[in-house]
Amino acid sequence: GSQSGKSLVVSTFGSSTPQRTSDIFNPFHQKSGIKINPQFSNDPSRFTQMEKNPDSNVDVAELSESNSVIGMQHNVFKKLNLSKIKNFKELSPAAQSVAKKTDSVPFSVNSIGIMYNPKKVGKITSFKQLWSSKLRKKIAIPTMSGTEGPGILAIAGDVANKPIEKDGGVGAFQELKALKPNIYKTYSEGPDLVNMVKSGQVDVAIIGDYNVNMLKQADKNLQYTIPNGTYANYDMLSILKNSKNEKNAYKYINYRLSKESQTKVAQMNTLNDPPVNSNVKLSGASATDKTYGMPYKVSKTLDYKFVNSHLSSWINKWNQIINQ
Amino acid sequence: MHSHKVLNVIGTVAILFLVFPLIFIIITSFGTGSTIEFPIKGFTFNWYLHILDQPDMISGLETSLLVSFIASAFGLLIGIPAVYAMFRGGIHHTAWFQMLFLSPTFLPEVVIGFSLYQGLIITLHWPMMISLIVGYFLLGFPFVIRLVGAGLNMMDPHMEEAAWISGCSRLKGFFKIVLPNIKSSIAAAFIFSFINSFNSIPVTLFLSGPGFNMLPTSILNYMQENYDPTISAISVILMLITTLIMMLINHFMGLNRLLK
Amino acid sequence: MAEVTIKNLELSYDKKHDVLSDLSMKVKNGELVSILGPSGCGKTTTLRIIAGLLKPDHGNILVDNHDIGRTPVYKRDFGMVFQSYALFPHLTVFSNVAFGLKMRHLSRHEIQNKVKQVLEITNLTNLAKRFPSELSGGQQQRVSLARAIVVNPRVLLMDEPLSNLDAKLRVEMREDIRSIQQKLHITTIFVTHDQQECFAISDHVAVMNHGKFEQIGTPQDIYYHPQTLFVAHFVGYENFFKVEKQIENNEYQVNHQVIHTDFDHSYEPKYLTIRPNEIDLHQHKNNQMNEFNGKVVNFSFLGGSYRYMIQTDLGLLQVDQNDKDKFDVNDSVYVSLNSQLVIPLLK
Amino acid sequence: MAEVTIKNLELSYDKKHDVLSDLSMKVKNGELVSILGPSGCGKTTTLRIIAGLLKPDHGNILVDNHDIGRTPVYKRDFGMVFQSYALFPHLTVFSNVAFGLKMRHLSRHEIQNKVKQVLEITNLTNLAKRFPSELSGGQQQRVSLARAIVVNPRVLLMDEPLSNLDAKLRVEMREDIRSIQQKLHITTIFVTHDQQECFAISDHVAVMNHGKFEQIGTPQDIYYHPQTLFVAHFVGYENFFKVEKQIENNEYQVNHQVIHTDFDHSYEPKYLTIRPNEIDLHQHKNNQMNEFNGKVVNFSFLGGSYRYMIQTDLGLLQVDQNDKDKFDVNDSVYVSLNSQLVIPLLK
Amino acid sequence: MKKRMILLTFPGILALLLFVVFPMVQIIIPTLSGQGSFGSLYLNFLKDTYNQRIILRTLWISLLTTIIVLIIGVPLSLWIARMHHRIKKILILVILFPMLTNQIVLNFAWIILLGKNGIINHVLLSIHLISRPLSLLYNNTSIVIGSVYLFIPIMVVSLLGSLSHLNIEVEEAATVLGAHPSTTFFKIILPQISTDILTGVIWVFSWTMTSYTTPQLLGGNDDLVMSTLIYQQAMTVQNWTLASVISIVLIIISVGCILIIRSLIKLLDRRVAHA
Ligand SMILES: Nc1ncnc2c1ncn2[C@@H]1O[C@H](COP(=O)(O)OP(=O)(O)OP(=O)(O)O)[C@@H](O)[C@H]1O
Ligand SMILES: Nc1ncnc2c1ncn2[C@@H]1O[C@H](COP(=O)(O)OP(=O)(O)OP(=O)(O)O)[C@@H](O)[C@H]1O
Ligand SMILES: [Mg+2]
Ligand SMILES: [Mg+2]
Repeated sequence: GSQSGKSLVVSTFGSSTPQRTSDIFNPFHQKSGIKINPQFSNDPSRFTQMEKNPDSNVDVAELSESNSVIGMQHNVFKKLNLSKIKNFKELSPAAQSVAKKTDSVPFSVNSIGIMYNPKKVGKITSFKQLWSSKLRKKIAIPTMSGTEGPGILAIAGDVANKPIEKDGGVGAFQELKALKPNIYKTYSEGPDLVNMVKSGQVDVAIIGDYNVNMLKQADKNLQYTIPNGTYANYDMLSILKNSKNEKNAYKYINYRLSKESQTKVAQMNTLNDPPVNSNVKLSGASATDKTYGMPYKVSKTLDYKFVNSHLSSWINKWNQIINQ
Repeated sequence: MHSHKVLNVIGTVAILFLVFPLIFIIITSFGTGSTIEFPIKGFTFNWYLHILDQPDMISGLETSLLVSFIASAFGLLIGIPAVYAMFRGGIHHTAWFQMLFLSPTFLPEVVIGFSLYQGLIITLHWPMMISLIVGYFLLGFPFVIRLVGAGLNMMDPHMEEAAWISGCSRLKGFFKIVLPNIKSSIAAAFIFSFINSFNSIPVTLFLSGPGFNMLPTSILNYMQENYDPTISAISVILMLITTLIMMLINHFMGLNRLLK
Repeated sequence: MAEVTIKNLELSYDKKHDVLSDLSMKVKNGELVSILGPSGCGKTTTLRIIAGLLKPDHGNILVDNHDIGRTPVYKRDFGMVFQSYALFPHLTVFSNVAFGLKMRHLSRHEIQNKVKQVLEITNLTNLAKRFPSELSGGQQQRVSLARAIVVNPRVLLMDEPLSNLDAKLRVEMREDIRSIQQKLHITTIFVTHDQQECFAISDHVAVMNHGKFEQIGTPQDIYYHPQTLFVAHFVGYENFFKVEKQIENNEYQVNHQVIHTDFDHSYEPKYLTIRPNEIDLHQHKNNQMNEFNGKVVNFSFLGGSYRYMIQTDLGLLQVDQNDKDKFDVNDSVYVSLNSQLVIPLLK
Repeated sequence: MAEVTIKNLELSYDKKHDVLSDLSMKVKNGELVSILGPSGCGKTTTLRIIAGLLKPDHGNILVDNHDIGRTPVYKRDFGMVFQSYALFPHLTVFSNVAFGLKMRHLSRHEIQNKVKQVLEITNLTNLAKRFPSELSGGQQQRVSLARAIVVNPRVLLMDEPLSNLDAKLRVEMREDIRSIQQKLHITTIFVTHDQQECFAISDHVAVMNHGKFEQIGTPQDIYYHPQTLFVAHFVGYENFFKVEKQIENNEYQVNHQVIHTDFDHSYEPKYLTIRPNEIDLHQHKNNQMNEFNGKVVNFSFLGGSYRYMIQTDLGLLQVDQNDKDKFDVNDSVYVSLNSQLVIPLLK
Repeated sequence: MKKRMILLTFPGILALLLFVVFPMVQIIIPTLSGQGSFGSLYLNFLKDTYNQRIILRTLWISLLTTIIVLIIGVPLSLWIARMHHRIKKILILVILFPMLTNQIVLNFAWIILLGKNGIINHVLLSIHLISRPLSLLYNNTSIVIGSVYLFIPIMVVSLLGSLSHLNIEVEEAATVLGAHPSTTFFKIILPQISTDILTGVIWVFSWTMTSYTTPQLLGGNDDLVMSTLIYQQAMTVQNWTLASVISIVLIIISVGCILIIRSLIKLLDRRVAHA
């Protein structure tokens, strides 16, 4: 790890790197005197590096919930001492409970919503509507191997009234099979989806919050809705097992969870990250189209231990049913 | 006289096919829409300026150029002597050597990235940057073997013999006679190993860490939440850089001899 | 400036058929020796072995009695003209020629002078700035020659250096080669298939056939006293008579006819032979020795002389005559063989 | 089987220096015409233009009075022997030769037979399965020759097809070429720098110099009646006398001496010339016409004859003598020029 | 001499032993003994009919791509090789551009071009060559188009050098002997560059087999190929053992195919040589 007392290695997502630097790392540096040495890259490759290489000099990792849970199971992180996190009590109850079950603490949340063109398909308010025969070949959904994959399966299970926790996803896949005629394509990259929407090949897309802006810029007619019963999916902070910079790491985590920072990065013009700190108050454009407020309150959580133990077989099944 | 109608048709169509998407990219880089679109509605240079607001794309460009350059040079340094020995050294079983030297071609880039991460970084504790150079080296090495090998094969062996008889040692003869006659193959090998490593995403994903950015991953990162003409603009910048490199090569060794 | 000895060379490219077998020869200090032989007999191969470019399966190359088998090519200080020229395509004519001098670290000034001088001899002065690809075949060959002689090597090896030149230039060049070689006293081995060239230029000639030397001797030896059918044929004898038996000391039976000769009868010739231009052709019987009746089958102009094919009791004879239009096809003629000019062949 | 006319050909490689300028010639049906000329004079260039491989800047090629400028090369049904052989490196000797026949869609059986026959003529039967890289220079040349003649083309173009062969084989091959050419009546253009070869084989000879034909005529014409200094030199005349003035009808002043001649005095010669072998050399004054005193400067063996350099009042003369060891350096001698053999040159 | 020459190959051999063989052995070892008996992972993977279909699809796409690249690339290289210097310079540059352009960007360009409302369909419709838009996107066709585009430059590169070095007189000899230019092309030019074609084929084939971006972006739901499968296993499920298994299978298959192609070409070559 970074030996100097005045710096910290943070491994984080590769999106919006200028904003991460200017709106998180720089203010933190000003406040604490600790310089952040960032690694920007995609979630899986960073996690692979951390998992396989205990000597990687990363101190703090910002990862998706799924990988954070695998990290815990594979003993990649230190157990967090929640008492060292002053802001922990300000977090939403759901976030707190996730933190207690894992070695990580949530700092942001996303959920699954529906982007659609009301002029072409009318208003959509529930997931159930996606199964309507009117939407034949009109829907794009993310692949199972993406962040939203498990959530979509869970939603399908809910629609079929066969929650995946009960039957391991059997009923959910039945329901997905029924959805298949409506699926134009599964996508893995946001721009891919933008192209489909722009060229009018799909009118409805199941997406994660973070793609909302990109799509709305592509087509002004689009509307976004986060129906009831959506699933939340946290982004989490963890301290790596071999970090020798624990003190600075906690300072960073505290800063990241602070009302001040959470408010800042939740703004539309920066990272647009939905906050998990309950004290954060958003208004205007920054408050809409994201897992904040009502949508967050009604969202459900997935048990990623359960999800991860099934993920491999689910992907297989998905490949065989949807990618067929 | 040496070309023929059929050849002209195929050649022209193929070149159009190759140019088509490029023109498309160039045009979209000037579009005013906030996503890449075609045809464009207005004309602007803003997306080029926008690149300047992406510090890690710029630092990524610098590091990528540097690392690819070092890796390609390293490939030439190791590859040229090996090729010379294989084609001019009277060594037996050159087929086996070739098989080994060309083996990186058969490895999926993800596997190269991952296996080097395991082998060099985890097991041997090599620094990330060195491992990345190694990864890029593997992506370019087969080009050196093939292109320089082809260049050597095309050279009249009597020429080198004539140099020896003129009092030139094998080493000197290599530099004075062989090298000038294969320099275009060397230039070609360099360009292609450079390009192939410069563009590699999977290898870069595994072998980059805190402290440095590489251009391909920066672009990939950017595209996760943005789909605006900035990425067309950066592609156009890369084309301009290529043109610049080719002009330099043209200046120093004559492009018409390149690939000749 | 060096004596070259080749000893018992053997070589085969495919480990089955010998290309060279047991080849030996000595070239004295400052001598010019030609290797003369038909296409494919192994001349180039021999030269490459001497140069050190090819390892023989067997045998040695000695220079001044030192075996140079282990001396690297570039330390031998030899010069070589390649049959395929082997010019450096990336260098101009001037730089091609200057190359060897640069390797010997001569001053710029010296290089300039020497190259200029050689380019003049080889008629290349105007082409100094061209690249090899812009030269005609013969011009390329001259560059190759200039490149080899300019360094004044210990031993000069030339592989048909004049084959692509016209007669006039060839004569000029061969005289230049000869005079340079003699002035500088360079031991030279010269491969050629041109008999006249070889005779005009050489101290000794080695006639090669199927990877063996058939005869080594002075040009006069080879020309006037070929010892084998092969050599005789090669140097221009065309009429061969298989000896059926020796009748008397100087009389031999050939095709049921008798030929009188003048040579030392202790020889035991297998064949007798005589040159086409040494046979006398006349219209009427002269009652000379060795006179035979015949009929003109055919004739052709050779430039300066005509060659007649005459059917006689001895067989089909080839006879050269300087006179124009003397005889016509189907004319009946007489040929007579000067007994002094009939020579014996041992095999 | 076709008449070839070339008309006013002009070409320059660099748009500055003309390589060919205003070249014209007619080759009759079934004739063999040689182009004879020094290295770099443009022989190969001319042949390539005729074959259609090079577009002239100007001028036409007619076959049987049809301009073939727009006929693609492969439809011309020509045969060509390249100076550099240009063998197909990936094909065996057999397949190289068979190539043209395959293009003409002959049956396997016919191809087998024809190729076999030609390989025999060219002495290549044993090498049929080899690849070009495994052949000696001369062997490659023969393959190239075989490949061109096997198809029995309308017009056969040969670029120094025999230059890499030994004298014996060269004579054999040229006779084979000649007999095939005559038997099949193939119009042939033959490029060579070998005078004798050219005379032995040709119906007509075109002597080329600097991209122009200096003289076109039968071999005898060229040999006995060269019209220019260049042609004379090229066909073996070595002694040239610049005419200072015409004294009487048949007497010309040369170097303050007088030379008597026999030719038609309506000529206005610039030079007089005589061959080295047509000068008589003797020890004592004979009081003949055109007799001059001189001193032996130097001599060399040419194979069959010796060449003496004699310093006389006319200048340095070259004289060939058949006898061995007759004169030595510095001997005082007399030369006499047979007035019948002195010929006039127009430029 | 030979002994000292072989020393020159040592840095290369050392580098590849250290950078290819050693890391590969490291990732192969866990795949051999993974749960169950020796090699069971491989058997399980290969037994699955779904995986078999993926393998076949991957092979089919690679083969098709290689053939098309060959058909376009060889004449294109010849065309460029025979161009005048100045034009040749520009053409080489044009060939290099696609290689230096970011693959993702390129593929998005193709997505837009090939889409239902894309330029290609637009043009085809407007000249009435088709009456309904072709579905060019998100299927094997688009993967092949994208791959062909990427790999034509590679093929050209591997051929251009040798083609520029060919002795023109050899072709002229064939032409004079009556060979139509196409015959000259097939019987004289191609055989002389057969080894370079082989290299080009090896490159294109193995790179299509292993390339990830193009099939990922241009392929549809039912167009999973082996490399996307590897990516899925490695990056999402973090199942590196299975990813390694698939990779090894992929490598063995591509090497196997290359060997087959190689011997086919050799066979063909011999027939040409002795015909
Ligand atoms: N690389 C080779 N592989 C196999 N055989 C060869 C090779 N090189 C030459 N030969 C054969 O060896 C013999 C001698 O070849 P060499 O080149 O020495 O002949 P040469 O006397 O120089 O003939 P030429 O006058 O035609 O040049 C020839 O029969 C030739 O076919
Ligand atoms: N590609 C070229 N570029 C420039 N000059 C050339 C080129 N090819 C030939 N030449 C020049 O054109 C002239 C004629 O060349 P050509 O090859 O026709 O000569 P040639 O009579 O065949 O000579 P040789 O007997 O030496 O083969 C020569 O002076 C040569 O230097
Ligand atoms: Mg030879
Ligand atoms: Mg020529």
